[in-house]
Amino acid sequence: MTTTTQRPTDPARTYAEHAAPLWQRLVLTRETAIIALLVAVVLYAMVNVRNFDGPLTLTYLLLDITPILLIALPMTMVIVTGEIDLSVASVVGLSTVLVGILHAGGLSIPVAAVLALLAGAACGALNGFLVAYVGLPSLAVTIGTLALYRGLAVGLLGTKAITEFPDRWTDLATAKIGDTGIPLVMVLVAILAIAFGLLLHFTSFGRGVFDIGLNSEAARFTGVDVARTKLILFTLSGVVSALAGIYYVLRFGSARGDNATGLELQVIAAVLLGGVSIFGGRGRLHGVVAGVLLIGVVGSALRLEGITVNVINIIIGLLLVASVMSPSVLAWISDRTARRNPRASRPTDAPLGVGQKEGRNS
Amino acid sequence: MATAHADAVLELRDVSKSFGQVAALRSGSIRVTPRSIHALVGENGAGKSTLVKIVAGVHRRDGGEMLLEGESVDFHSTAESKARGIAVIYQEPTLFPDLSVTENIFMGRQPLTTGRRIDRSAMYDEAQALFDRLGVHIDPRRPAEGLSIADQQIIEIAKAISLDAKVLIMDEPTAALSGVEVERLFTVARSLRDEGRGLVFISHRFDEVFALCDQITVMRDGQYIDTLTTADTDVDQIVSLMVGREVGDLFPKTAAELGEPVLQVRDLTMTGVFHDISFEVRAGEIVGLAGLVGAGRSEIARAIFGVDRYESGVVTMDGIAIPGHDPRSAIRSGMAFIPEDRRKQGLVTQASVAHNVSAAVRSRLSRWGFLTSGAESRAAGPWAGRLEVKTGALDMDAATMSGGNQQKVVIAKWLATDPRLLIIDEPTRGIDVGTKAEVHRLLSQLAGEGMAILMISSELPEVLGMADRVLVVCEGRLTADIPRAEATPENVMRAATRTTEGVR
Amino acid sequence: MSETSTRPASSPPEHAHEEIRLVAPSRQSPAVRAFNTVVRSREMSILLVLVLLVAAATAKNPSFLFSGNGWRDLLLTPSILLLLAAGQAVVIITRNVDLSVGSVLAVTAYLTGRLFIDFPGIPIVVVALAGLAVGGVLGLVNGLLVSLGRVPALVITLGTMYIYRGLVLTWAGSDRINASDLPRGFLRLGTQSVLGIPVLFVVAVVVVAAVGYYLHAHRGGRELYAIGSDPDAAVLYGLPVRRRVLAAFVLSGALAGLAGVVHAARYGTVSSGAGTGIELEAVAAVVIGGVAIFGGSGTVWGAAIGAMLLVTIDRALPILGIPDFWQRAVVGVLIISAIVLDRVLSARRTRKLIEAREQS
Amino acid sequence: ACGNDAEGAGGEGGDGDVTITMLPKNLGNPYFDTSTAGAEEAAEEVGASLQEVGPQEASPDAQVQYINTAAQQGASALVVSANDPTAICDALNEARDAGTQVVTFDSDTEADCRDLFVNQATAEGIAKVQIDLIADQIGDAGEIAILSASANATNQNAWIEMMEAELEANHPDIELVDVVYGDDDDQTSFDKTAALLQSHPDLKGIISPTTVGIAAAARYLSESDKKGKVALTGLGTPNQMREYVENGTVEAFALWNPEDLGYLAAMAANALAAGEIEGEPGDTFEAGRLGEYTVEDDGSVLLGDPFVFNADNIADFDF
Ligand SMILES: Nc1ncnc2c1ncn2[C@@H]1O[C@H](COP(=O)(O)OP(=O)(O)OP(=O)(O)O)[C@@H](O)[C@H]1O
Ligand SMILES: Nc1ncnc2c1ncn2[C@@H]1O[C@H](COP(=O)(O)OP(=O)(O)OP(=O)(O)O)[C@@H](O)[C@H]1O
Ligand SMILES: [Mg+2]
Ligand SMILES: [Mg+2]
Repeated sequence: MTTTTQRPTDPARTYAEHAAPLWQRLVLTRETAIIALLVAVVLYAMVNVRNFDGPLTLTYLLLDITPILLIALPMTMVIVTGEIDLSVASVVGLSTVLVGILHAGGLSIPVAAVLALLAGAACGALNGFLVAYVGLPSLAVTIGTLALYRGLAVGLLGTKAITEFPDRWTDLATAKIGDTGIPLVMVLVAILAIAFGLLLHFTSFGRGVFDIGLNSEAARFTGVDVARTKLILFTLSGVVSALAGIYYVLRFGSARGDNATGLELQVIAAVLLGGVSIFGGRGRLHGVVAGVLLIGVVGSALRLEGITVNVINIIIGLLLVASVMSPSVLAWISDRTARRNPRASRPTDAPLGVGQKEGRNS
Repeated sequence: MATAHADAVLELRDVSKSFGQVAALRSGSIRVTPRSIHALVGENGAGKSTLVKIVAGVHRRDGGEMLLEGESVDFHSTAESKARGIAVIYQEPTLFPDLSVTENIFMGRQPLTTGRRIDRSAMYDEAQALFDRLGVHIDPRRPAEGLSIADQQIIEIAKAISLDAKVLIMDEPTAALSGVEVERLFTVARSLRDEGRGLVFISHRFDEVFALCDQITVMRDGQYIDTLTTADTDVDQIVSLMVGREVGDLFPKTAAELGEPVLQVRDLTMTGVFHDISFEVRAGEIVGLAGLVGAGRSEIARAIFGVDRYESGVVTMDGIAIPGHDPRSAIRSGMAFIPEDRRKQGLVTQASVAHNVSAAVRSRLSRWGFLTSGAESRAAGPWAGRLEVKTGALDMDAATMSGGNQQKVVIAKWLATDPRLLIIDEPTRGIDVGTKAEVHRLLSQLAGEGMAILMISSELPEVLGMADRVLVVCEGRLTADIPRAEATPENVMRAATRTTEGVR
Repeated sequence: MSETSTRPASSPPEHAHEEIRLVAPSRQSPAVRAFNTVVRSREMSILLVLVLLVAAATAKNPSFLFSGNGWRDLLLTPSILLLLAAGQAVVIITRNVDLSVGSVLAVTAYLTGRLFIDFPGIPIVVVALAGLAVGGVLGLVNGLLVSLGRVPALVITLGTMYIYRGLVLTWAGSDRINASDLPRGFLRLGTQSVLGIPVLFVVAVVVVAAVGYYLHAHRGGRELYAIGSDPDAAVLYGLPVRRRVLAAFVLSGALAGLAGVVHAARYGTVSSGAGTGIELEAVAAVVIGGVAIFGGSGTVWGAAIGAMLLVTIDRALPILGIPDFWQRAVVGVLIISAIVLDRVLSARRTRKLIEAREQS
Repeated sequence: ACGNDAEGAGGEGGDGDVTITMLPKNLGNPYFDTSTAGAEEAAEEVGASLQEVGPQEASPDAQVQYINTAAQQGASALVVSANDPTAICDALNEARDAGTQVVTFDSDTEADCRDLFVNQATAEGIAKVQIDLIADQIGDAGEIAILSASANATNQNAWIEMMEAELEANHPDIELVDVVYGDDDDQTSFDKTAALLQSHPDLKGIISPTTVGIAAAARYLSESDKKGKVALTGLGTPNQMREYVENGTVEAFALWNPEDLGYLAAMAANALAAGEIEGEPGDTFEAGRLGEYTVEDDGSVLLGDPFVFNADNIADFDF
C-alpha cells in the first residue's frame, strides 16, 4: 500500500490515509531527532558536568531561556510563512525602555506594561504592514526596523539606565513555583506555547500559514487572506517581544536602551535548530521548544565547565550549521543511492526563501 | 523525407527512472533520425517530460541505454547535453525575469569583443535576426518580465534554435500559443528539419501532431508502446494505443435547461487589462470564454473571483453584489475558480493530496475552531476517488503527480466546496485525451445538475463543443456573444482577431 | 449583449514614452538609452541624497567638507564598508546573503597584527595578501556549505558568523593589538593621501570598479544575475550555478579579509570584538543601494553609494544637531524608505509592462 | 548536589580549598586582562584556585548568567566589575545566599548586594587628577569634551559627575561642551572622536576616562591636523598609550596599577572566603606584597591614589 501504481484504476476508488506506518511518521522526523539530542545532552551533562544536577541549574536555565522561548513562538509562525523578523530584539529593548520611562514617570508597573505591549503591537504591525500590504521583503524591512526600534530605545533613554522598580514586581519575575525551583513565569510560557501550538497545527488559520509558506499565490487562490495573516503574525511577534521585554526589565531590574542586543540571532538559531525550514512551509512547534532548550542546556553546561562565551559561540554555530546540513546531507546520500531528482531535494535552487514570493511579484 | 532506416542521431533504449517509489519511466525508448520530426505522445504522466529531462541531463537515468550519434552518453548536467548539440524547450518556460530577452537567449555564450567584454550590440543584432526569422515583434532590449506566456514560449524557441543543435526537443511548446503563432513555429520547425536536424515534438493536440510530424512514438504508463509513420496511421489508432482503451465522445455535451442567472457582471473595468465587461451566466449553463492567449480572459476571471482588483463595475451572485478583491467572500457566495497554472496557482504541490483537496473547505471541517488532518483526509477521500486521482495514499505530495492528475486534484478541491458557479480556466491544458473526455463529461454533468459554469479555453473545438454560449474577448473587451447554435470557428476567430489586424 | 467593438483608448504621450523606454528601448537612440540607464537609475537617486546630505552638513559647518580632516574622513571612513558592500552585493545578486563578514573581518584584522608582531619587517603587501587569502578561505567554507550542501545562505552564514567570531575570541583571548605593535608605515597607510585622496579609499574604489565592471560586462558576471533572477531556470539552462555561487562567497570573504587589514591600518588597534554587527550594515548598504534583496538586479556601484550614504549619515547627524543617540533610528528610517522607494518604482515598472502588453 | 548548602563556602566536594571566580566587565579588554593577571598572582600565593569568565559585550544581562553559574558551582568567592549597579544585584544576592562571597572591584554595585568593594581610588581623586591634567595642558581655559565608555557605566558616570563638580568649583574658565560615548569599542570611540573634533571646531581638550576610549582618541588625533592643538588625557594603560606619548600626541595620562587592583581584590576575596574578615568596617587583612588594608565605613577597600604616566616614566611600565 506504500507504493504508487500507475495502472488505470477502477472508478470507485478509495485511498489509504497514509503512505507510511504510524511509527515511521512519528520517529523519522527532525523534531524527534532534536528531542533525542536534547535528552542525550542532558543525560551526559547530568553525569559528567559538576553541579549540573544542582537544584539551581533548572531555575537559572529556565530564567535564561524564557525570553528566547517566548519570542521563538511567534517567530516560528513568521518563518513558516517564509518571512523573517529580525527586529524582535530591538522591540525587546524598546519595551524595556518604555516600561522604565513610564514607571519613572509615575505609572504603575501594570499600566506601563500594558502600554509597552501596545507599543510592541504597533512595532509589529508596522513590520507586518510593510511586508504584507506594501509587499516588501521582510529581511530588508526588519533589518531597517531593527535599527529603527533600537534607535528609538537608545534615543529615548539616552545615557541613563532606569533601575528603580518595586521589589514586589522584580521578585515576581524570579519567583519559583513552591519549592520546585521552576520559575513562576514558566506557567505563562507554557500557556503561550500551548496556545501557539494549537493555533499553528490545529486550526485552519495555521493550515493557511503553511500554505503561504509553500506557495502563497496558490494560498491566495484558495481564499487564504495572505496579507492579513502576515500582518497578524508580525503583530503577534511584536507583542510577544514586548512581553519578553517586560520580563527583561523585571528580571534584571534595569531598563537600558541596549538590553537584549543580538537576541534575534539566538532566537532564529533556536527556531531553525528546532527543524523549521528557513524557506517556509515546514516546521513544528515542539521541535522549536526542544531547539531552545537545547541551546540553553548546552550554554549552561559549558559555563559550568568554566568554558566562556567564545567556545559557546562556536558550538551554537556548529549546532545551527549541523541542524540545517543534516537533512540535505541525508538527501545527498539518498541522491547518490536512489539518484533522486535534484530539483526535488535542493533548497538552494529555491530562492533565499525569506518571503521571496512577495519579493518577486505582487 | 526521413526513413526509419537512416541511422539515428538520438536513440534511447529501455531507459528507466524512478523518483522515490514513483516509477516515472519504466522502459522509455525512442529513435530520432536526422531530417525528421518525431512526435512523442502519451497520457499525462506517461513519462514524456521525464524522458526529455533525462536526455537534457536534468535527471540521470537509473537504467537503459542512451546513444547520441551511435555513441553511448550519460549527461550529468544540462550543460553537457547542450555542449553535445541537444537543445530542449521545457514544458514550463524558464526565463530570467530581470534580464533582457536577449541576455535570456545568449546567457553563458554571449558574443565577446577583444578583452572578453560582452559585445552587446552584436548580441542584440543576433537576437533581432532570430526574432525576424520567427516573425515576431519583441524588442531585444526589453526585460523578460511582463511577457505573455506565448511570448515567453517564443523566447524559449528562439533560445533553442539559436543553439543550432543536432537535436531539438520541444515539450508541449504550443500549449500556450494561438493558431498564428503555432503556424510560425511549424514553419521554423520544418526548415530546421530540412537543414538536417532531428526534432522531437510533444503535444496533446493531434491535429498539430499529424500536421507536423513524420513519425509518432506512443508511450503509456512510462512504457514504450509503438512507433508509427504518420502517413499510415490515424488519430483513433494513436488514441487507442495511448489510452489502452476506447475513449467515448470527446465532447459529451448534454443540453441542459437554463435556470435563473447565477453570476452577473456589469461594466467590469481595469485600465490596461479589460474594459466594460458585462455578461451573465445562468444556472445549468456553460458559458465559453474564447479568445487569443493574452486577450485578458484569465484576468477577467481572476477579477471576478477577487484575486485581482478591478477599478469599476459590479459582480453579483444570485443578485447579491459581492465585494471586489476578496476571494473569501467570493467563495462564500458559492464561486469556485480553477486557475490556468495549476502548479503555481492551483495547488500547494509540496503539500499532501488530502491537504490540497480539503484546502477550500477547511474552515467548515474544523470543530470548535480546531482542525485535524484526520478530518481533512475523511473529507478529501471521496472527492479524490470520484475524480480517480492516481495516488498511493492521501498524504503523498501533489508534487509527485503528472499534470493531468494534478488537475484532477484541483477540480476535486473546488467541487468539494459544492459551488453554485464554477469558473474553470483552460480546463484541459496539457491534459491527455483520456482525462480530457473525463473532464468534459464531468463539466456537462455538473451543468446538468444546475451548476453555472464559466469556461475559459484557447482550444476552439473545446469551446464550440462544450459551451451553450460563446463570449469572445479581444484585447480586454467583449467583442462577441454567440449562442451555441450559431457558433462557428470562423465567426469566433473573426471576433477574436477583429481589432488585431496589423498587430503582430 | 450583441457584438460591440471599439479600439482601446490610445494612451497619453508621456505614458507612451515611458512604455517605449520599457518594452521597446531599441526604438530609442543609443544616447537616450545610455542616458536612461545611467541617469534614471536607482544609483542616481541615492547619489543625489548623498550629495544633498553632504551639502546640508557643510552648510551647517563648512569644516565638514572644507577642512583637511573633513574631506579626508568623508572618503576614509566608508572605505571598510565599501569593501564589505561590494562583496555583499555580489552575494545578494545571486540570491544569497553573507552574514559572516563581520567575523571574517575580525579574524584577518587580528591576523594582521599578529603577522607584524611575529614577523617583524614583513612587507605590507604580503600581509594584505594574507588577509585576502584567509578571508577567501573562510568565504570558501561558506560557499561550499551553501552550494554543495544545498543549504540556505542566511542560516549557514549565521552559523559561521558565530563560529568565526568564536575562533578569533579563542585565538586572541583578551590579547589586543596596539598601535605600538604595528609598523609606522602601515599605520600611516591608514591616513595617507595621494592628490588629496586617501589611499584606503582608492583601494576600495578600485575594488568596487573592478567588481562592477566584471558584473556588467563579463559572462560570469551576467550569469550571477541570471542565477539570482531564477535559480531553477539557471540549473535547467545549464549554468554552472554551484561554481558561480561558490565564487561569489569566496569573493565576499576575500574582500572582508581585505577589510580586516584596512581596519587594522585605520584604527591602529584590534580587539577580538572588531567588526561586530557590521554585517547588517553591509546588507543595509546594499539594500539602500538598490540591489534587490532577492537577487537578479542592482549594481555594485549602487551598493557602494549606499555604503557611503550610510556612513556619512552617521557623521553628519551630530553636525546637523541631532544627538548621536538618534543616529540608528535615522538609519533605520533611511533603510525603510529606500526599499519602499524601490518597491514603488518596480511596481510602477511592472504595471507599465503589463499595460504595454495588453495594449500591443 | 553541593551548590545548595548555604554555608558551604568553597564546598565543592567539601575539600575546603578556596575557589575564586573572576568576572570582569567583558573579555578582550587589556585593562581587565592585567587585573586578572594580578588576581592570579594573589591566588597563587594563597593557594586558591581562580578562573576567569566573562561576556563578550559589557552588558549586565550577559554578566548575570556568569554570576548564576558561579552560584551553581558554589564558588567560594566571586570577584566582579559591575556593568550595572542594580541590574546584577538580585543575581549577586542569590549567589551570596548560595554561600558565595561577593567582592566588587573597579566598578561597584549597590552596597547591599556585595560583601566588599575594592576601590582603585576615590571618585574624587580620579576626577581631580584628570581635571588637573587637562587644565594644565590647555592653560586652564577653553572648551573641553569627554569621551566616555558605555552610557551606563557606573564608575565613568560617577567620575564625570565629580569632574563637573570639580570644574564648577576650581576651573570657571573651562567649559565642558559635550559628553559622548564610545561603548569601550575601538571603532565607535574612534569615530566619536572624529565627530567631536568635527562638531566643536575650537575644542581645546578631550578627557577619556576609559582605557579603550583614550587609545582610540589618541589614534585619531595622532593622524589628524588637530594633533598638538587639542590636548588629550584620561585613564589609559602604558602599553596602549606608549606610541602616542612618544610621538607627542598625549602629554600625560593617569591610571592606578590594574595588576595591583586585581591582586588586592583576590586577596580580599580570599580573606572573606577563609572567614578572616566579615567585610565589616574596621576589619583588617594582610594583602601579600601590598601590605595590610582596612575596610572603610562604606564597606570598601581603597587601593591608593592614581598614578600619572608621562614621557619620562612610561618606559618603566609594561601592562
Ligand atoms: N520530480 C518528481 N518527483 C516525483 N515524481 C515525479 C517527478 N516528476 C515526475 N514524476 C512522476 O513521473 C510521472 C511522469 O511524469 P511526466 O511529467 O514525465 O509525465 P508527462 O508525460 O510529461 O505528463 P504531462 O503530459 O502531463 O506533462 C508522473 O506520474 C509523476 O508522478
Ligand atoms: N550597471 C551599469 N553600470 C555602469 N554602466 C552601465 C550599467 N548599465 C548600463 N551601463 C551603460 O549604459 C549604456 C547602456 O546600458 P545597457 O547595458 O542597457 O546598454 P544596451 O542597452 O545593451 O545598449 P548598448 O549595447 O548600445 O550599450 C552602456 O554604455 C552601458 O555601459
Ligand atoms: Mg510533461
Ligand atoms: Mg489565460
